[in-house]
Amino acid sequence: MKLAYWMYAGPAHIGTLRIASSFQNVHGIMHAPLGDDYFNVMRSMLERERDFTPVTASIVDRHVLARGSQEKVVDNITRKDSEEHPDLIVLTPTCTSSILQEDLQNFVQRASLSTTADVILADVNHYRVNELQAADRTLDQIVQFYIEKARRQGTLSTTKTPTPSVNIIGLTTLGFHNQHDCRELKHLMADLGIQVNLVLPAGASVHDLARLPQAWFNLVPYREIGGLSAQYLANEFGMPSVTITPMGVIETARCIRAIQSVLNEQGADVNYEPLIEHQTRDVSQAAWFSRSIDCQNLTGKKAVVFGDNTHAAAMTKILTREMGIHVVWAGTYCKYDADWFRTEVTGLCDEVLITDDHTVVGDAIARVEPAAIFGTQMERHVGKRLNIPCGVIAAPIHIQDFPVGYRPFLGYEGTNQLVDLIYNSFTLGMEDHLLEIFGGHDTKEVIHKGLSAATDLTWTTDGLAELNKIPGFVRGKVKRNTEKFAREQGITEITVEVLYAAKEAVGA
Amino acid sequence: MKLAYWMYAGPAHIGTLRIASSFQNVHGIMHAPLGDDYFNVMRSMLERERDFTPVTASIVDRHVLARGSQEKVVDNITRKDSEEHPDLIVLTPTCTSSILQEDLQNFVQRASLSTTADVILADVNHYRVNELQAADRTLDQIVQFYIEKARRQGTLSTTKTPTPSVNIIGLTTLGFHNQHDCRELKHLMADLGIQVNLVLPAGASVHDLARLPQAWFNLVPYREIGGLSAQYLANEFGMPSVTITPMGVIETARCIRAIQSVLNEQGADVNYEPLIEHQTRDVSQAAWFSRSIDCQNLTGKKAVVFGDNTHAAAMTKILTREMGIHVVWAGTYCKYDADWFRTEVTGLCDEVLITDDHTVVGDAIARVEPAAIFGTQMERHVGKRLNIPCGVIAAPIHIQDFPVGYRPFLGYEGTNQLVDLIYNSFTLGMEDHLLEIFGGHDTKEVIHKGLSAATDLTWTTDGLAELNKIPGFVRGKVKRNTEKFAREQGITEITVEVLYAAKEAVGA
Amino acid sequence: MTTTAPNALNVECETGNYHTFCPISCVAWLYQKIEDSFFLVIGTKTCGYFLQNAMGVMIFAEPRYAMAELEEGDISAQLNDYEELKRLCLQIKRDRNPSVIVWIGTCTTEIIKMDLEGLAPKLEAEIGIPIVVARANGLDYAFTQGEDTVLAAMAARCPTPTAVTNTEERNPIQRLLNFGKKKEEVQAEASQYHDHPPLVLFGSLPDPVVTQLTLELKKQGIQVSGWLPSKRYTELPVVDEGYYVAGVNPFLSRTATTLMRRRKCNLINAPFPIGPDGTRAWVEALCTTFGIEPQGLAEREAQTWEKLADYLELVRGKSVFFMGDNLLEISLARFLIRCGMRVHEIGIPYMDKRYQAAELNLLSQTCAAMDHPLPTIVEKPDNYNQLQRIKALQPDLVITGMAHANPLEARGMSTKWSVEFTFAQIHGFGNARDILELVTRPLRRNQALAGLGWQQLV
Amino acid sequence: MTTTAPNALNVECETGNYHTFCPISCVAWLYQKIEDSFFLVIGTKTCGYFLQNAMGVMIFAEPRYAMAELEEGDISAQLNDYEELKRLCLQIKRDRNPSVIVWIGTCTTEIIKMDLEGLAPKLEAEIGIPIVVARANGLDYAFTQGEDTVLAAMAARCPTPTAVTNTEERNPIQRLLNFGKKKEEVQAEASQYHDHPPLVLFGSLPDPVVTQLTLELKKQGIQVSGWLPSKRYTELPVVDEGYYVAGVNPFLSRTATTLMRRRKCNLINAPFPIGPDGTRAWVEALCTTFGIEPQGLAEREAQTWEKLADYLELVRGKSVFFMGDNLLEISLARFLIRCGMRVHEIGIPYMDKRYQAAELNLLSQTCAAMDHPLPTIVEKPDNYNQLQRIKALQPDLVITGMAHANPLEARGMSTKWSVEFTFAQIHGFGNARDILELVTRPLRRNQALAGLGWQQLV
Repeated sequence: MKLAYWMYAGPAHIGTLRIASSFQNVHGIMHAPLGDDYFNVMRSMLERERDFTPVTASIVDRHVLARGSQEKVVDNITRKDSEEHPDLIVLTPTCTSSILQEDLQNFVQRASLSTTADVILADVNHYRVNELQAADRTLDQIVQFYIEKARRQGTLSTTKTPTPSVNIIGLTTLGFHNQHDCRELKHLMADLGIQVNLVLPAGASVHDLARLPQAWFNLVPYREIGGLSAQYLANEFGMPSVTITPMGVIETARCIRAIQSVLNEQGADVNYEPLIEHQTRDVSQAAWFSRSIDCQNLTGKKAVVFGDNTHAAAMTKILTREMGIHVVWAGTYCKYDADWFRTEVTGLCDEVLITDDHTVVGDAIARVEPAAIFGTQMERHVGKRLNIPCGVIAAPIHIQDFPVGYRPFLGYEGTNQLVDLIYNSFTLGMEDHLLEIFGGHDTKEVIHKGLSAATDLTWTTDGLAELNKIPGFVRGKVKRNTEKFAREQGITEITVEVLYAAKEAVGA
Repeated sequence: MKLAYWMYAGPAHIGTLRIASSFQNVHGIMHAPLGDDYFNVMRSMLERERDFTPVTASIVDRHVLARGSQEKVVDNITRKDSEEHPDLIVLTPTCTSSILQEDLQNFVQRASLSTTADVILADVNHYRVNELQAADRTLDQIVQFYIEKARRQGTLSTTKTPTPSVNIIGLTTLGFHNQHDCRELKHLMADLGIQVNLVLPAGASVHDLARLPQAWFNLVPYREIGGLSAQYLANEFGMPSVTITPMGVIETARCIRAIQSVLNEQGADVNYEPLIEHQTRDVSQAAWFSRSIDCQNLTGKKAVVFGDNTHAAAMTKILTREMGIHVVWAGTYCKYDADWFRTEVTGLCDEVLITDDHTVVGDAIARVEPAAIFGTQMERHVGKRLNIPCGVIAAPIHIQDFPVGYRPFLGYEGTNQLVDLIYNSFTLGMEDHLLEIFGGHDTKEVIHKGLSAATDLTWTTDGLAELNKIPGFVRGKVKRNTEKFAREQGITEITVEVLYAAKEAVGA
Repeated sequence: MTTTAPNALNVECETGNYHTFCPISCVAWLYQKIEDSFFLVIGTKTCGYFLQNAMGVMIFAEPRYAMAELEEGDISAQLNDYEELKRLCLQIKRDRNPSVIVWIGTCTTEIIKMDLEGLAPKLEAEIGIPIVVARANGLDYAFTQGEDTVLAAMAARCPTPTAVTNTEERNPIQRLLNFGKKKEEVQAEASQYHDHPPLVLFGSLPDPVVTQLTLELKKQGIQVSGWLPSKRYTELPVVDEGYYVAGVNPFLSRTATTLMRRRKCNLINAPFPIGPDGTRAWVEALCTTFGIEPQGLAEREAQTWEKLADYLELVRGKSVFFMGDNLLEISLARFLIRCGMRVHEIGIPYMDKRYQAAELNLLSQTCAAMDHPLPTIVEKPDNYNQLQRIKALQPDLVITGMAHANPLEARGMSTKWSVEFTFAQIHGFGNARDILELVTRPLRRNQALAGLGWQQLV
Repeated sequence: MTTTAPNALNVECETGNYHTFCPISCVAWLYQKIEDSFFLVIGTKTCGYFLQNAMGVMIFAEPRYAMAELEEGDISAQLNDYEELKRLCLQIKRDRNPSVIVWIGTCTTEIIKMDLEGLAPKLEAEIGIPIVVARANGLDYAFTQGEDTVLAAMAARCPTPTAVTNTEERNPIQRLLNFGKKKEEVQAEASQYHDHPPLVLFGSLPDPVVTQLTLELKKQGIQVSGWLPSKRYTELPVVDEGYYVAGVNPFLSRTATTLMRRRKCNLINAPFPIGPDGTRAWVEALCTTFGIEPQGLAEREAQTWEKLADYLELVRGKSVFFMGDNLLEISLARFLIRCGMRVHEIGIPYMDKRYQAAELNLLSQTCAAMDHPLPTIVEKPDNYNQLQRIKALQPDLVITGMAHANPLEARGMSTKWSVEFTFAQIHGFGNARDILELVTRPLRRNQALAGLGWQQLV
């Protein structure tokens, strides 16, 4: 057992249902007790979906438990088949029902005898993988299912499109800013003269999957979802993949260059350098912002980064290489894929933090006292407590991650949005500080309560008075540094002279 | 004299320079003492301009004062003419130099004898008009100058373009979200099949002004700037104007319908209803948001609105008619155009506030205690003090009003951005409240200090204890309502029973 | 499958394929209500993710609840349940030191047959903190019934008078009301009450509502000895044979049964104090039980209705459809019919006809009084079938779970989340406005948006 | 127009068409420094809009400064200046009750010849609050010189010893350092000081820097009797004939003159305590004046340089161009040359060769020591001409006003805002790092961005 207050990634069935309900006309059936169907609430409320979520719970209650689930599950599958006419029905248990160790594969076979729809059982271990891994796996499973079906039926189309084309794989419902990323990636492909063969799974029909091999390459913008499918397509059809997340001006350029080389290897003759140059210099404002005075003032400021692999790695790169910000530590909650993360951020931060325990993350933030945090909603709240601004860069999703206005994280407009996120995170913090510096001038308390509690050191009255002249937001740090210095020097009484000697000693 | 801590609109010369430096290749010369040229700093820093601001100060110092300015001003004009080769040089004094009552018109004439550029003196009264009025006037002056010049030279082109076309008038540098509004309006015109003849003054060349009469109509999206020019063009050439600000789904539709009727009157046969329908239902998310559950929870919430005429009026309409929010008062600082504002918001709010005194606005907010404010940066700070969230909808401009990411206020993408602004304003406030409700549960102070200070009423211990169970963000209001009720009832001691009797009486 | 209800109310039963929240939700309000408690939900990642999503921001505020997340080793019984739970409870004791730890059993603990009731007494003795076990699982219960499982378990822990030396000390409400008063004042006040057997109310309500209902009964000279739950576990009300008990919520049938059977209390069967009509009936039932003539109750009800006049304008003649979610449906339907609305269907997850008997009777009477046909009650509804009926009936308002609200709105139907009635303050005379505030919000909103010109957005 | 400077420093003068902030800016830091003051800027909307834009967020915090905004009636002399100012000052007295109101005259009051010096004594007598008049106008002064006008006016208000009964009471720094100490301890401490004539320092520095410099002199046995300005107007330092005074900033020539001519003080001409070299020279000059042998000063300087080693790596051999803004240019250039940088040009709004004589001498010596050609000093520069020179010279760093930074950056030039040196804590040994932190930030940044691959963005 694990004492858990919070988790960064959801359970496996959420991942499966994100994939199933991203497709057009695919219905999910959850074999689960009452109340386990909150996926429907999340999708309806967070995505503000106008349509009913195509997921039905086949309720397991005491009665069903007693006499076995098969009849109910099969009934519900055949019923949805006739009510909704889906192309595919995906059956999934939840953590709970998966322990019943029923032969769900058999239920599926039984049901599919009388359905028009295809029926498959999502093949994931609900105790070994999380939402993200399950989503990657389920997408792969559906892709394989329809590629093999098409192969059997002789409807597989492996002829490449006449002009360069791409499958964009891994964009799903309830994904962090996925809707806007999708729009931006389509724009980018249009600018590159690349036809979008298929976006997967968001909005795709399972009938389209037989056309997957027509594309010249697969683009997998996120590390978490789509990789398995792209690998399968590479193995089966030798389709090349570009797996560089186009986030930030440097990585977007690198992604475009990788696309260029993939296309030219297949006989195209494209040169994207002028476009990269034009976008970076004139269209995107991010490269200019990096050079501008606003950004100069961020130079060397301390930040920490935490999130999923994709966003935490990309953000670390952007902060360090594009903004000159000092990333003290960067971390991911994707423990299962930690090696990738370490490789990506090597040399860009002082430390790497791999954990899915939010209290460890919170403590690491408190220890470092960065000028800004880039993390999840959890880190945003940690920041609120510590009075450190936080820009949200990764799931777990929250209603605020589904803005109505256009807010992509990827591509060139994404670089602009990121500039605002970064700039506002630092300056909003600064504004609060300025208000404190200038605001409380007439009414400042002489001695901050509890400042000298529980320490082996004594602050003299003059030392304390001087300490209290220091603005509140750095006072704690100055106090700690001074006390550390005093201990090292064997000083027990901290006077105003000791305070300034300490300041000079630490060079700050 | 007026004791002033803050002003909503800048001095006249700022307006003149906003127009001059919006044009391409127009140079402004400020005849002013050292330090009056901070317009250059504002433009360079706020707009993050990559180019040097085309404004030069011709410095008035003690020495110049003593021997007269003419030589220096004329020298600086001719010098800039040869250094920068502008098409037009606009000379303006500031409040200070305007009192010297020099014959600047004569300086201009003298200088223009030896310049290639046209030279004009901005014709505004620096003590009678503010930034917005001066901008409107200077734009009008430049338009008239070049129309008349073209007429004299026989280069005026009055033949209408073959297909419907528009001049978009009033978009300037240092305007509130003008850059993004401009992009959005161009998109909208493209969607309507209307060719953009000229955008004025942002990015226009003065050479283009002779082509103004070619357009089928003028679109003036902002009430503050552009109206005079459109009026002049109407008088001279009978050009129709559309002056409806396309902000929010209702007003955008109304603006498009007005355009339709203007075009059809000139022989076009356009029907924009399908586009309005499509945008409103499927592309913009605003109409759907209005109907969604998130917005339902905003129904009847109290808000106040304050800003310039354009944005305050438009916001009042959107909150009331599109979101079902109760606008307690709406106000403008455009005192010189107050009648227009009153007409626009009639029936949409309980009260109208016309003032340019920020303390009056602050007091009005404190009195009403709305759930959210929509105002300027000043109201945002008032909100911070009162712990009321504020969405910024109008100038005075601030670095935060120049986001790098795409954030128009106008058109259909503008409607989406406004949804986020409105929703976040209300919910971020709510989040803080939730944190207070749920967060402080274990550590709540028993009696809030100073709660009973200076009142003729006594709260009994039980009454006070009950009052302290009420969340902090409404506690003040409940206390005031209860005391009001007690006074009306002649009760001097407030017990828990009185508290609840009051609650029932006010029906809240 | 149709059965005959009292007064010929028609109760049907459907497939049970409906959406509602998991009964472990009750943790969200109970941990706040009982300030010295800690709730430990023993379940899977699925349970944990539900809690953090359903409760949104609350998790950030260091709540007094957590998951005991079952991992593969727990499921396959490779680990010792007792040792695992002990480890976690010791950590909770160290970090938070609560007065009680409530173990919330889940579907998973049911399926793997974890013997929580067997483990708790042993561990309680070993670590020295009371452990209360509630099986708030989705196999047996729906949404609000989670509270019922917890209160039923706590009812067994209420002290008897002999176990308590000073009862006054243990009545926090009484103590609060007496705070700062001199002893003689307290005694003088006691005389304001009729002499009646002790009365304990059960149901978790926000503190202000507890105060309001307590004061309402004080007006009739009825003294409330205690509430289950109390604000602190250490202040659980004294309960003994012959005490009278009354519930304030319709979903507390197990708690009622436990108090009757295990603690030998007398249950006062009454409608629930929701709406002016229900509140009056509830107070009357209590008065009747104690042989007290109600004072000014009819006037109080009438005055309350008067204050609702503006809202009544809006709802009168409008129709409403309850999809079923929180078991408050019968009480709300009864009140809304009294307000002049028409009720098409009352979906409800579970219907205890005995515990709700008085409420069902009041519903029948109300229908008769308002000339309203007896509405169909659908137990364990099937949401798909309901949506077909809604499409056909086109009600003015659908009260529904969170999953269906947006899609219905997109189809031009006005909706209200049923869950809001669970969290809002709706009990007693004073809060009747709050119910109508919620009910009329979609109606007022869609009126306000009339100018928009778009009804359907799919 | 070339004149010969001491040590053959080349000082040129240009058109004066350059950008700098208005001298009324000094209000921004002086109102904070002098905690019981209120600053009233008597000018136009143009002045007011500058203040609110330049000071950004500060205005929101109910500052102790405001505009007396001149309207058309004031300009055309239809209104009575005395009555108008009286009305405003009474309101300020009522709302804020400051110990002093400082009237800041502007270009406009100069042009309309408003007789502020004539009006103030009368009004001061009438309303009972001291009124200090400073003509911080842009016709005569640049940016930081605004402070000079205010301090010069205040110098005239410093009390004489005879006017003060208890001098110790009036020295807040001394009082602070003695706070909590017993009387005998204070006396014992007094013996740590050499016996020297009273010394008053002038220049507005942040409180921590005041403490640092005071302590620095204490190490040499020099006691600072007071600072102008003090933290409170009511605690202005005692000043008398024969007192010694020394400035800490290069833009305070009028204050120096006032103290010498009107208050008969002896001015210690010294370089300014900016950078380890300047700080050492400043302390030495004070020691020399009082006939004190400096103790450990060379070591202190050497240690400070050691601590700068990492930054020195970055700047050594790099070139810098000062466009001219805040009159700190000579001191900063001298320090940066000592750091191993090359200085192309020192633009400066105004150059008082007498007041800056010691600093100019140190500059010459530094150039000689570092084998650096004597840089050109350009007084009243012409920004357009400077930009042409910068384009030709391609310096590694341009220190410039806010208007030119972004366009220069867009052309691949590294820039630093000169205004930041005005607001940062740059005085004394301890703050030398802060200067280099600012100077190297653009260099470090542009190093960090090397991977971006884009230098020019126009």
